Amino acid sequence: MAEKSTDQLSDADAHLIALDGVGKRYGNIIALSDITMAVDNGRVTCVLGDNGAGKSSLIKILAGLHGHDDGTMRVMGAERHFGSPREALDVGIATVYQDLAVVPLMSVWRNFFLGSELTVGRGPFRRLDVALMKQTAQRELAAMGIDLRDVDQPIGQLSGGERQCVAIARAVHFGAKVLILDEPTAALGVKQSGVVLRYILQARDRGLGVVFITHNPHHAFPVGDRFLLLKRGKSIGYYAKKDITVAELTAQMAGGAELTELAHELEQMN
Amino acid sequence: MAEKSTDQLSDADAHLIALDGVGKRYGNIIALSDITMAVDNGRVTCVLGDNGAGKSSLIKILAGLHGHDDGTMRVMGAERHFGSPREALDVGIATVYQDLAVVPLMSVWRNFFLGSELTVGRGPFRRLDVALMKQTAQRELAAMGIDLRDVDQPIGQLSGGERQCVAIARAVHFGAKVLILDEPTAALGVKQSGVVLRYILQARDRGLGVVFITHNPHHAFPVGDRFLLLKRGKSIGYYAKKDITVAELTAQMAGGAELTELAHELEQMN
Amino acid sequence: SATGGRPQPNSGGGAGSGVTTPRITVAVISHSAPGDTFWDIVRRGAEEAAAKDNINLLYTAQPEGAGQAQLVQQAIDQKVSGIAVTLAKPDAMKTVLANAKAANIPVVAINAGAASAKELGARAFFGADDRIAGEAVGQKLLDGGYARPICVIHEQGNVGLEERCAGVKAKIPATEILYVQGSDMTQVSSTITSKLQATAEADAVIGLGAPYTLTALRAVQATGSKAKIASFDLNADLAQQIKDGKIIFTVDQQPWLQGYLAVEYFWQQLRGGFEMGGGQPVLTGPAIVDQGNVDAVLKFAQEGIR
Amino acid sequence: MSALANAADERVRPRNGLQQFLGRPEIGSVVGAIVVFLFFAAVAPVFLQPASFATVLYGASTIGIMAVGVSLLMIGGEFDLSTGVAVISSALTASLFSWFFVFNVWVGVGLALLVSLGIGMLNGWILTKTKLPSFIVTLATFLMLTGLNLGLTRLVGGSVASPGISDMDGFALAKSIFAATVPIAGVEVQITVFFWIALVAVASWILLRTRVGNWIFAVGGDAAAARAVGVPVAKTKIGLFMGVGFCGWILGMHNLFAFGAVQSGEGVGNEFLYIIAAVIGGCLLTGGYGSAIGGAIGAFIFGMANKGIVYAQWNPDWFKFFLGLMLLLATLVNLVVRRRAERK
Amino acid sequence: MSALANAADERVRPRNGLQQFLGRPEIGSVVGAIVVFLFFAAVAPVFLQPASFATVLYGASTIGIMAVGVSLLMIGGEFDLSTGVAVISSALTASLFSWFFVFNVWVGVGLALLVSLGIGMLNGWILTKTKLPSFIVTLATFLMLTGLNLGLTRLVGGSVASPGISDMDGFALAKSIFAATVPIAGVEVQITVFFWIALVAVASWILLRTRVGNWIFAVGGDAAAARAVGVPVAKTKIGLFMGVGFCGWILGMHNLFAFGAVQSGEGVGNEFLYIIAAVIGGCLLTGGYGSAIGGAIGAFIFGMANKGIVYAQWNPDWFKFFLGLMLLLATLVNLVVRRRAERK
Ligand SMILES: Nc1ncnc2c1ncn2[C@@H]1O[C@H](COP(=O)(O)OP(=O)(O)OP(=O)(O)O)[C@@H](O)[C@H]1O
Ligand SMILES: Nc1ncnc2c1ncn2[C@@H]1O[C@H](COP(=O)(O)OP(=O)(O)OP(=O)(O)O)[C@@H](O)[C@H]1O
Ligand SMILES: [Mg+2]
Ligand SMILES: [Mg+2]
Repeated sequence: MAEKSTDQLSDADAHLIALDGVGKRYGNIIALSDITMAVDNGRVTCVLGDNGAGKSSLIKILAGLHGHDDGTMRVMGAERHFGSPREALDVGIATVYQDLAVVPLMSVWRNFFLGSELTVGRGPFRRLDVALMKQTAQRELAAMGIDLRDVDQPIGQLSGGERQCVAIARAVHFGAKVLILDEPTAALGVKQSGVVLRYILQARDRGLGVVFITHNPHHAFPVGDRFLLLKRGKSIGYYAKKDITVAELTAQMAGGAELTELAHELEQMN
Repeated sequence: MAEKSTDQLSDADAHLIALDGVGKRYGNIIALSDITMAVDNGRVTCVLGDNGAGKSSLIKILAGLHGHDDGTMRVMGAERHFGSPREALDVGIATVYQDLAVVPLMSVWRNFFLGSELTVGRGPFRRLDVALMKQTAQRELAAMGIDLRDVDQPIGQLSGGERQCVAIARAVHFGAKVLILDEPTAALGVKQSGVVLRYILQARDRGLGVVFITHNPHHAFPVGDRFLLLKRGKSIGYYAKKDITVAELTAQMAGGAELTELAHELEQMN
Repeated sequence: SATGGRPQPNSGGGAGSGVTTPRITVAVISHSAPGDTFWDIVRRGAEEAAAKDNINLLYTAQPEGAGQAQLVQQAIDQKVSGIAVTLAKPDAMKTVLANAKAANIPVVAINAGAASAKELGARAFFGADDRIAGEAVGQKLLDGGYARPICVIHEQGNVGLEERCAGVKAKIPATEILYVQGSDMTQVSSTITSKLQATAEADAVIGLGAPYTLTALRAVQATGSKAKIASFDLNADLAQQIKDGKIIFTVDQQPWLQGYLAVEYFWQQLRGGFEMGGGQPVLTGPAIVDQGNVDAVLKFAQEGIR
Repeated sequence: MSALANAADERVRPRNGLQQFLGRPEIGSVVGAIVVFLFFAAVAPVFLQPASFATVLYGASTIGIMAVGVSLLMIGGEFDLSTGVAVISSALTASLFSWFFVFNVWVGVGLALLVSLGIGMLNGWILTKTKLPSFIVTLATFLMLTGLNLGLTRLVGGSVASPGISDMDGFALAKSIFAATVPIAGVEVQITVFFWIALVAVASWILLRTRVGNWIFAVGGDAAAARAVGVPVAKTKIGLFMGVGFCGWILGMHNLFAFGAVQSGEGVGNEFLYIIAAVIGGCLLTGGYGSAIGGAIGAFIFGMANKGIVYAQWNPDWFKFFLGLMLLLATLVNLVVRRRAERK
Repeated sequence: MSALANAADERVRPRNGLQQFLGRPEIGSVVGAIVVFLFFAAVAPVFLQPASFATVLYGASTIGIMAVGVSLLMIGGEFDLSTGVAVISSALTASLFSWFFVFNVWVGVGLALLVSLGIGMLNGWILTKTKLPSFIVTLATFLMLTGLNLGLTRLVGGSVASPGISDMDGFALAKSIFAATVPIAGVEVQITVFFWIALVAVASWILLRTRVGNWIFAVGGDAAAARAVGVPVAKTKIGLFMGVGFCGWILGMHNLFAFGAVQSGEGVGNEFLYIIAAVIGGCLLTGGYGSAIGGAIGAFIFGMANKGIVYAQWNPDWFKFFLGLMLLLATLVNLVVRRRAERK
C-alpha cells in the first residue's frame, strides 16, 4: 500500500484514486493526454477548464464509464481498469454526470434508486420497498430545496434544475468513498447551488474524496483544496488553494488577457 | 397599433410581445398562472426564479412550442396563439431552449442551419449550399471561442458546453426581432459566458427585444433592463434596473433569509 | 374502341330453382392462405351448392393447424348444422372433431386427409389425395421421357404442396425441389430463372398452382431453357397455354367439385338421409388435362369453375 | 412533505376519483377492450355464450402467453422476430428427440425447455456482444430456426410434420398438464388461459415490485443512463430474451400435447401477432414504457376481434379489413380516453 | 479556422487515406456485399455468368425499389407495415379499374398512382393527427388493404386474382415501359434495375443535398427538437409516406405488366423484406441515421444471398437457415469494418 505518490500536491501517502499519465481517445479524436492527479480522503479536487477541454472525459474514466487508453489508474492502491460503472460504484465511487444519466420515462423515485434499489422480504418474495424509497427520495430532494409535487411523476417532466437535483441527491446518498460531480450547479438556482456547495463540504468533512467540476470560479474557490486546470485535453496547471487566488483562477480558466478585454467591453457597452 | 400597455414598466407604446394574465397547465399540473410581461425593442428582460418556477414554460409559450391555456398574448400588436415554433420563427423570434433542441446524430453545421437552410440553384436543382453553411457555422462558433475540430462531426459527440454554444450561435444568427435565451450560460466556460453576455448587449443595441433566463444574478444584473421574478408559477416581482441592486436581486431569487444563513454556514465550515 | 376487359353483361342466365328444405347453416373450413386461387374455386363450388340448396354458408380459412382448429370450434359454438373441413393437418383437428361429434354436428372432410377422415369421425370424404396427384404427374412425365424435373413449391412447409412434390419425386427420384416466395411474383420469377441457370440439365418445371406455373413459363421462355412446363390446378390462362402447346399438361383436382359436394352432402342428408360415397372416399381427381382434352375444359376454366 | 402536503399543493389542480381512475395507463386499453366486446356482443349474440367466450379466451391466451414475454422484452427496448418459429422449434425438439431416441416424452420436454432458453440466451448474447440491433439479430435467428425446423424435421422424421408421439410414455401426463381443459360453470376452459393469467401476474410482479423490473424499465428507457448508474444492462437483456424463450416453451408444449404432432413450417408470422398485442396494450416500440397487463389486454382485444368477426358471420373476404378497422378503433378509443383523462 | 487549420489540430490523430475511406458509413455494408459476392462466386461458379448476375440484380431490384422509400421513411423515424400489400393494391387498382370500365390501361395506371400516393398520405395523416405509433397505424392499413385487395377483387372481378388485361388498349405500351428488358452486353437486364438505380440516385440527392433531406434526418433523429427549430414535422412525415407510395406504384405497375394479372393475396410479408434491406444497409430502426445507397446495398446483399443459395444448389430444406446465416455474417462484417475504421 505504500505506493509512491505521483501527485506532487498530495499530502496523503495512499490515494483513493491516482491517475498517472492517463490519456483518452474517441476514435481518432484525442480528448485527453497525459493527465496526472489524485483523489484523497477529505480533499476536494476541482477540475476546471474551457468548454471541450476534456473535463467530462476525465471523470468518465474515474466513474468507469469509459476505459482509459494510456497511462495507469490506481484505485485504493490497486491498478484498475473499470469495465463498467458498476465496478466503480461497488468500490464506493458515486458520480453526477453532466448529462445526468436519468431515464426520462421512469418516475423520480425509481430513478433515484436505480441500480441500488432497496428491498424487503426474502427469496422469491424479495420485493422493492416502495414506501421507503419514495419517502427517502422526497426527503432528500426537499433537503435540497426541491419540493416536488409527486415523486411518482416521470423524471422527464421535471424542469432542468429539478432533474439535476435528483441526480445530485442520488449521488450524495450513495457515495461511500468518492463523490464526483460534473457541473452539478449548471442548471441550479442560487439556493440549490448553495446547498450543493454545502454538500460538497459535508462530504469532505466525512472523509470522502470529492472531484468537483465547474465553470464558476466563485463556486470552485470556496470549496476546493486543489485545482486542476485543463486546456485542449492537456493539464495546464495544478495548484493548491494556498498558491492561487480567485482572480488568478478566473484568469487562468478563461485564458487571461482575453477576459479582461471582454470585461472592459461589457463595461463600455452598458 | 395603439394598444394599451399592460406592462407597467414598459416605456414603449407598442410591444414586440405582450403577455397578459397568461397561464399554462400540463395536464393537472399548473406550471404558470397570471403572468403579465412585455418584450420591447432594445430592452433585455431577465426572467429569474427558483428551479421549477416556470421560466422555461414561459419562454416556450413565447417561442410557440406550447400554447398558453389562459390569458392573451399579443405579438406586434395582433393577438396570437402560435400553433408551432415555425410561426414564431417566421415573425422573427429565435430561441435557445434549455434542452438545446439539437438532433444528436446530425452534424454540427446541419444542426446550425436546421429549419433555415441556405440553398443555391433553382427549381429541381435547388440544393443546399453546403460550403457556405459549413463555413458560416465554423465562423460563428469560432467567434464564441469554440474551436471545433470538424463541423461535420455529429453534434451528439460534442461536449455539453460546445453543444450549448451551437444552439446560441444559431439563435443569434437567425434572431431578427426577438431573441430568447433559456439559461444559455449554464454549461459555458468563463470566456464563453462573457461572449454570450456581449451578444445579448449587441442584440439589444441592434434594437432586438431580448428575454434572458439565468440563475446567475451576476450575469443577469449587468445586462438586464427589467427583471421578472417567478416563484412556483406566479410572478413575485417585476423591477426596472434602477429599482433594484444585485444583492437584492440575489436575495429575492433565493428566498432571502435562507441564503444569508447558507452563506454563513459555508463560511463557518471552511 | 377498347378491347378486352370485362365481358359486357348480357341479360338472361338462369336463376336456380328453389328448394323446399328448411334453411340450415353449413361451415366450410379450409387451410387455405388468403387469396389462393385454388381455394377460390373450392369456395365457389360451395357457394353455388349453398345458393341452390337454401343453405347459409360460412366459409373460413386458416393455414395454421391450431388456428384452423379454433375455427372449427367456433363453428361448433355457432351450432351449425354441418361442418366440412380439410384434414391437411389431421392431428390438429382431432380434438375439435371430437367436440363436434359430442355436439352432434356432422362433419365431412374435403380436399386432403382421406386416410384419417374416417378415424377422425368424418362421415364422408370429397377430394383428391395430393400425393396421388403428384404421382400421377410423375408418371405422366416419366412416360413423356422427362428425367430431371424441378418441382416449384411456393409456400415452404405447406403440407399439400410438399405432398405433391413428394409424389412426383416418388416416381422420378431425380426431381429437384425449389422453394420460392409465393407472396411475390417477381421473386418467384427470378428464383426460377436462377434455378434454371444453375441446372442446365433440367428438362421440366412443375408449378403447383396455375399462377405460379404461368410465371414459371415466362421464366423458362426468358432464359431460353429447353425445359417443358407441367402444372397442378387450372385457370383460364393456363388452359389456354395448354391449348397453345406451351404447357404440356396439368393435373386438375376439380376443386369446384370438392366444395360443391361438401355442401351438397348436408342437403342430401336433409332431403333424404342420403349417404354420398357410401362410406368410401369420393375422389374428385386427379384429372389430367392436356392438349387432347383441353378444349372441353377451356370454356369452364374461363367461367372460373375449373 | 407528506402525501397530504402534496395533495394540497397549489400547483396541482385537484382531480376527482373518476378522473384519477381514468388516468391510469391501462384504463385506455381496458376501455378499448370493453368497446370491442360490447360491439361484438351486439352484432353476434353467439359471442356472449359461455362456450364461445371460452373459445375467444383460448384464442387470446395462445397469443397472450407469448405477449407477456414479448411485452417485457419490448419494455426492455428490444424486439424478437424469432418468437413465432421458436415456439415450433421447442415443440419439434421435444417430439423429435423423444421419438428418435424412444425416450419418455418428459425427457424431450426438459430438453425443449433448455433449447428454448438457449435460443433466448443466444439472441441476447449476440445482441449484447455485437451491439447489432435486435431486429437484425433476431431476424437472423428467425430465418435460421425456420430452416432448422424444416431441415431437421425432414432429416430426423422424414416428413414436414413431426412424427406422432401420442402413444409414447409420459404423453398422457404431459397432455393433462399442458393441454388440459378445466370445466368452469359447465364450460371447458383451456388450461392455456390459466397459464396466461399466471404469467401475467408473475410478470407484473417482476416489473413493478422487483429490482429486475426496475432494471427492465431502465434498460429500455435509456440503456446508457442505466449502465452509468450500475444496472447490469447485458444481463437484463439476456434475461428478457430467456423469458421470451420460457413463454415460447409453454406455448410449444401446449401445441405439441394438444395436437400430438407439429408442422415444421408453422409459426412464421406469429411473432408479429405477439408484438401487435404488446403494442395495442400500450408498450412503446422504442422501449421504457408499458405493462404486462397491457400486453394481455392487447392480446384479448386482438383475440376478440379475430374471433368476433367469425361469430358475426361477416364475409371472410373482408376479414382482414374489419380486423384492421377494429384495431385502429380500439387504439383510438384507448388514446382518446387517455388524453381526456390527462387533460382534466 | 480553415480546413487546413483543422487538419493540423493537435487534438486529432491523423488518418491515412485508406482509414478515412473505410470510415465512411456505407463502406461497411459494401464490404459485407463484397464478401457475400466473393463467397458465392467461389461456391457457385455459375453465379459469375452475366446472365445469372442479371437475374440476381432483378431479384434485388424488386426489393430495392421499395427499400429506397422505406429507407427514407426509416431515417425519418417511421415504419411502414403496409408496403407489401400496398404494392398489390396499386396493381389491382390499375387492372380492376381498366378492366371493369373497359378503359385504356393508362387510365388505370394513373388512378393507381393516385391511390398509392393516397394510401401514403392517409398513413401519414393518421399518424400525425393521432400521434399513434406508426407500427399501429400502418398495421391497421396493412390489414385493411389486405382485406380490400381480396374483397374488392372478388367483388369486381369475381375471382381472387385480377382479370387478365393483356389484350387491352395501352397494355403493350405500358409493358414496354414498366416491364421491359434492356439488352446490355448480350444479357437481358430488367428495367426495374434501372428504375432502382434512378430512385437511389434521386433519393440520395434529396437526402444529402436538399432542405427536405435535412428535415428527414431531423424528424427521425429528434422530432421534438426539429419542431422547435421550425421544421414542418408533419408535412415531412406525410411526404415520406407518399414517397413510399410512389415506389410501391412503380413496383406494382411492374408486377402488373410483367405478369398480366395479380393475385389479390400477394404481397403479404414483403414489407419486412424492405425493412430488412434498409436495416442491413445501416438505417437505424429508431430513425435519424442511414442512407439511400445503404438500403440499396442491403437489398443487393439480400438478393445475392437469396439467389446465390439457389445457384450453389444447396439442400433447399436448409434454404432459410443459410439465408439467416448469410445475413448475420454480412452485418457482422459490416460492423467489424466500421469499428476497426473508427478505432484507428
Ligand atoms: N411536460 C411537463 N409535464 C408535466 N409537468 C411539467 C412539464 N414540464 C414542466 N413541468 C413542471 O412545471 C414546472 C415548471 O417547469 P419549468 O421547466 O418551466 O421550470 P423552470 O423555471 O424552467 O426551472 P429550471 O430552472 O429548473 O429550468 C416544474 O415544476 C415542472 O415539474
Ligand atoms: N463520444 C465522443 N466522440 C467523439 N468526440 C467526443 C466524444 N465525447 C467528447 N468528445 C470530444 O472530446 C472533447 C472533450 O469533451 P468533454 O465532454 O470531456 O469536454 P468538457 O471539458 O467536459 O467540456 P464542457 O465544459 O463543455 O462540458 C470535446 O472536444 C468533444 O468534442
Ligand atoms: Mg463536460
Ligand atoms: Mg428551465
